[in-house]
Amino acid sequence: MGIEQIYTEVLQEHLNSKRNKHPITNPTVRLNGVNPSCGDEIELELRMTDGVIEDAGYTGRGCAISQASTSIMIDLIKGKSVEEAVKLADTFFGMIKHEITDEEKLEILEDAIALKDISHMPARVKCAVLGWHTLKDGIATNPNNG
Amino acid sequence: MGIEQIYTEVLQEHLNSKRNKHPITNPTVRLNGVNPSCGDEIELELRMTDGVIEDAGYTGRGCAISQASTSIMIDLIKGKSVEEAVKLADTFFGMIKHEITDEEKLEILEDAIALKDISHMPARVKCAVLGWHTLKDGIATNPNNG
Amino acid sequence: MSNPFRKDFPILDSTFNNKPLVYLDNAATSQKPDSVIKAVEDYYRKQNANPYRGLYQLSVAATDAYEEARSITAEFINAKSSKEIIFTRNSTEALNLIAYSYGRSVLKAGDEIVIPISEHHSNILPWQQLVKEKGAVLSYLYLDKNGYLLEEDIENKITERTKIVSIAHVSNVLGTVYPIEKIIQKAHSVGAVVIVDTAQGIPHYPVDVKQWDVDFLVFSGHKMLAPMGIGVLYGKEELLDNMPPFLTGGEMIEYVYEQEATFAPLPNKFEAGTPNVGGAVGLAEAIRYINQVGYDTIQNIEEELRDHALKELSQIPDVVVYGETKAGRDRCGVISFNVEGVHPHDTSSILDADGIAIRAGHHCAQPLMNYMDVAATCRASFYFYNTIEDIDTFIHSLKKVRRWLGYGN
Amino acid sequence: MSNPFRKDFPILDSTFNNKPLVYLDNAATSQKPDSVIKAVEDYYRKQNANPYRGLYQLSVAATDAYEEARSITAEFINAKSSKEIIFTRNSTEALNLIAYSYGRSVLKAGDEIVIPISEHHSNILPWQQLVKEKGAVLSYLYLDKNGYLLEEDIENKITERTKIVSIAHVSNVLGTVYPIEKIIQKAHSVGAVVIVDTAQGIPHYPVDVKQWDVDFLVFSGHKMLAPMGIGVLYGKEELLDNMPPFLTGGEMIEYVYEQEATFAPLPNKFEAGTPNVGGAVGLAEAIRYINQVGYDTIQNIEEELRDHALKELSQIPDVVVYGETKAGRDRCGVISFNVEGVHPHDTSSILDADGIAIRAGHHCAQPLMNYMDVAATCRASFYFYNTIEDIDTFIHSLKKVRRWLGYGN
Ligand SMILES: Cc1ncc(COP(=O)(O)O)c(C=O)c1O
Ligand SMILES: Cc1ncc(COP(=O)(O)O)c(C=O)c1O
Repeated sequence: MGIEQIYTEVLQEHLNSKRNKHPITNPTVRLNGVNPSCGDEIELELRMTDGVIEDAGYTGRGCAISQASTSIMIDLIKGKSVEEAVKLADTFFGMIKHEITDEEKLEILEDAIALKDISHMPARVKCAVLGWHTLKDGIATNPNNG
Repeated sequence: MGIEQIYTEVLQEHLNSKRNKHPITNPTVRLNGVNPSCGDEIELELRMTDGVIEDAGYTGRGCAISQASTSIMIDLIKGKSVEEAVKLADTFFGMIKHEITDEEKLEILEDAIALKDISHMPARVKCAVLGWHTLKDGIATNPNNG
Repeated sequence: MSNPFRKDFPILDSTFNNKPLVYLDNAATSQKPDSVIKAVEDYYRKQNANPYRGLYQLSVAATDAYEEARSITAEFINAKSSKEIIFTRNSTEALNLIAYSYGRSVLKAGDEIVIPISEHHSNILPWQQLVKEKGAVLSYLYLDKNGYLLEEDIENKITERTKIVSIAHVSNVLGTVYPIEKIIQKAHSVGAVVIVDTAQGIPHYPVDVKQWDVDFLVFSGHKMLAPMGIGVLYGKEELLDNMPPFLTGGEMIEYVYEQEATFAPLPNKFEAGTPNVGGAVGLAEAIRYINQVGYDTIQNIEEELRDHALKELSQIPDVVVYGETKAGRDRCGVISFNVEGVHPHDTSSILDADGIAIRAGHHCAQPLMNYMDVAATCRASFYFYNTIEDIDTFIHSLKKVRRWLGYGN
Repeated sequence: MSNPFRKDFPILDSTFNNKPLVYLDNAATSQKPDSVIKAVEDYYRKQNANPYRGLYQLSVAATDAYEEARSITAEFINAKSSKEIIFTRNSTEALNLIAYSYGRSVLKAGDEIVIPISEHHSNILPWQQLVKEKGAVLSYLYLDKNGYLLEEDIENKITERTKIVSIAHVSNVLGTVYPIEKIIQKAHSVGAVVIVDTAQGIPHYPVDVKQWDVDFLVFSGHKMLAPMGIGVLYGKEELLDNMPPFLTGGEMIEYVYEQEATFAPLPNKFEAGTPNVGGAVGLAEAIRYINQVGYDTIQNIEEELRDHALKELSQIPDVVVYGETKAGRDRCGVISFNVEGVHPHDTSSILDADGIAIRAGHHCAQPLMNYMDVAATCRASFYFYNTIEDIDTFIHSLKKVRRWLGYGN
């Protein structure tokens, strides 16, 4: 069972997550994500320049899995273009849904691979994807992207 | 099982029932009985003088059991007082509900005793009591009784 | 008995008064195969929990079982998405849901609802209530003497004023199979939505909501091998999405504040309170069973039963059959009849003494009874687990009825 | 395990990840004893038919089974007559029935409905909908920090304007047992009717509607050993008699004409369509089982579990228990808590890995969560088949939670 793995890996990030858990300076985009069935809420802030995510941070409340997953995501997307960020998100969703299993394809997810086993805990999948959905839904439609 | 008994005994009455199935002359009371779940409907007519049922007859539509039971009832109540008729009705209900089992007490029901086994056919009890209920509900409350 | 399915239905081995049960009231409710009874039992022995809200494995198992039942149901009627499947108690609740939620929000004074005169009370009363509340009009399509809808009524009564047409797929009294696609085309051409009540249809005929392009569809599990207490409302996603909720409470919400609330997306929006997971699991197994038998086989068996019964009935003097009396594709194995001079209740009681279960009464279709000018009828209705022997026993017993009541023969 | 009832519940022998199931989500739904599962199975194997309308013996058997379930239910809550028992799907449907039928016909603009802030969404949303439609007011009774209703709110908020007071017997979040008789007296003194939602009460405490003089009562079979899909609405005969029907259709009518209909007397008036006879049979058997165990025994076992759990929880640093933390009569074995710094979902997942099923979330009581200013809680809830060992396993696992999340211990 994945729970030990998930919580030990996640743990590190959770402990460190304060690193990304703060408002950023001069954000260009603010995105809200909620998970009504848990009451989890995050606000994701991005500073975009020429289609590149220069800085990111989040605030809000939620479980270890949603917080850690969001924090890991922020580490990954900083310095990436919108297209690259969307690709990361899609890869993450693919991993969670067991649609992408090829290890090589998952490599770009780096630390986020630790959340692979969340698919064994279907009730928690929503937690793991909260930050990623907030990101994708937001930047895919946001006019202030560029 | 009672069905053979019921239908053979009932049969006689049913064949003869035309005897009581007609409007009467100068009725003093008209009573309507319906059984919505079957669509059975009867109209019972009585001619009362000084609290005595001088004549009775019925019209309407219904199954063999409701028609025969009503016809048997009419034979029984003719010439009886309201009190006697009510007592007959109560005895009949008691027999059907298995609350009166003492054969001697049932004797006053004469031919109607043939319907005793209807209690083995609970779905048909409503048919057997239609005429009797119409009678009792009507005369117990009717101002034209006397 | 050469019928290979009988052995799957434990109740069919019952006897009454030492006579084997001949169950011919399938239009009222079907019997249940062992596999359905066991699936429900298994659910309670191994997976029972309140679905959705628990994060523990048992609750996830219950949620999966429930949602799998929804997907199986969606696939069964070829719905676009399982979001279009709402579980209800039965067809009646599904029709009421449509009347309360869709009906109350779209209907205006003067608008019309059109239904055939042969509808089941469950497809009449919700509309009577609704038109009374809205000052709208309930208008009827009438039948010819063989039970078919009058062409001119279809043509003339479904008009620009019509907002809803609600029609049974198969009549529960006459067995008539109605021309659903034609009705849907006509109704859509005037901008009305169509509700198909396939309570009597789907046990016998496959249903494809996409092919029909039907707006709403309802049916009851208990008439198609599933337990009681589970039914289905299908609705097109766009329609359901725009409808206000019907029952409110747990599971169907998103956020709840003291004075207001927001609602969950489909399908949960329409499923307030703890759902009947056991019932849904039973329905899923019933669908699997039907798929395994196959509608072709079901129809082959039932057509043989129907044709045999119609032929035999036509040979008993003093028996009148209502509706279509000839064998034919648009006639299901639901046969209403009467024995001349004998009240249907007496016929039913006499058959019952021989172990034969048929229905007698108005079949929850009083307006049709009035229209046909009969007080009540007897009804024999078949399912694929019935046999030619069942029909023969029925016919044999039926021949004795008039004798029992003292008519010479 | 010295608990003599466990063996009756097959699911309690399950294992998850090789750990035996410790089922502590009884407030969500109870598990079912063998006898209940078998009673339902038996019904489908021996008695299944559509009740009421069939005149044959199988249908009479089904009718008898259904009506016997109604009588057993009436006796269980000491109703005056079985006409006062309406079978529904669950508590949620029963509350909606009252809101749609009674509420819509009596409520006027400016009238008030009073409920505690701790109610389940199913006892909030139907009233929100109703007051919105009627221009009426939904007013709340608040709680002190131990979960008890504020005396001054009972005194001041139930007034001449109040038409309906609807209250849970037992809170599904805090386990508080509310002073039902006092509320009823107060409400009746101002002429309001009282609805008691005993979904969380009747599994643990006897209910006597006559002694309470309650107007309406609702509960769900699935929380008291019965299958899902069956619930109960009790209403005083005079009230039910005067209410318009809610769902309309088959079985609930007397005469049906094209444009209008008359309705059947109680209880059928409120039961449209084919009822869930199997569910009712299961409920009847559940009641028999509870009566056999006895409420005294149930309470003795549960009080021991509750007291042990409260004591153990009080000794874990960083665990906060909501509501009444002391053992006592007016506190049911439903315990909400949180581990400091740990989201309830994480607590639940970690316990789940040890086979322990608890609930984490808002428990369908978001207004209470807001009022208590917490996003969510964990909840452990006991039934008489739980054991002290279950509690110990739970406590043992709970102690590890903070370590899993990297807090030093
Ligand atoms: C107090 C209370 N009321 C109502 C309900 C709703 O019950 P159901 O979901 O069975 O309708 C519940 C159960 O969740 C409850 O705890
Ligand atoms: C055509 C038709 N519609 C609706 C119904 C109502 O079904 P249920 O009683 O399961 O709600 C029936 C069954 O009696 C029926 O035959």
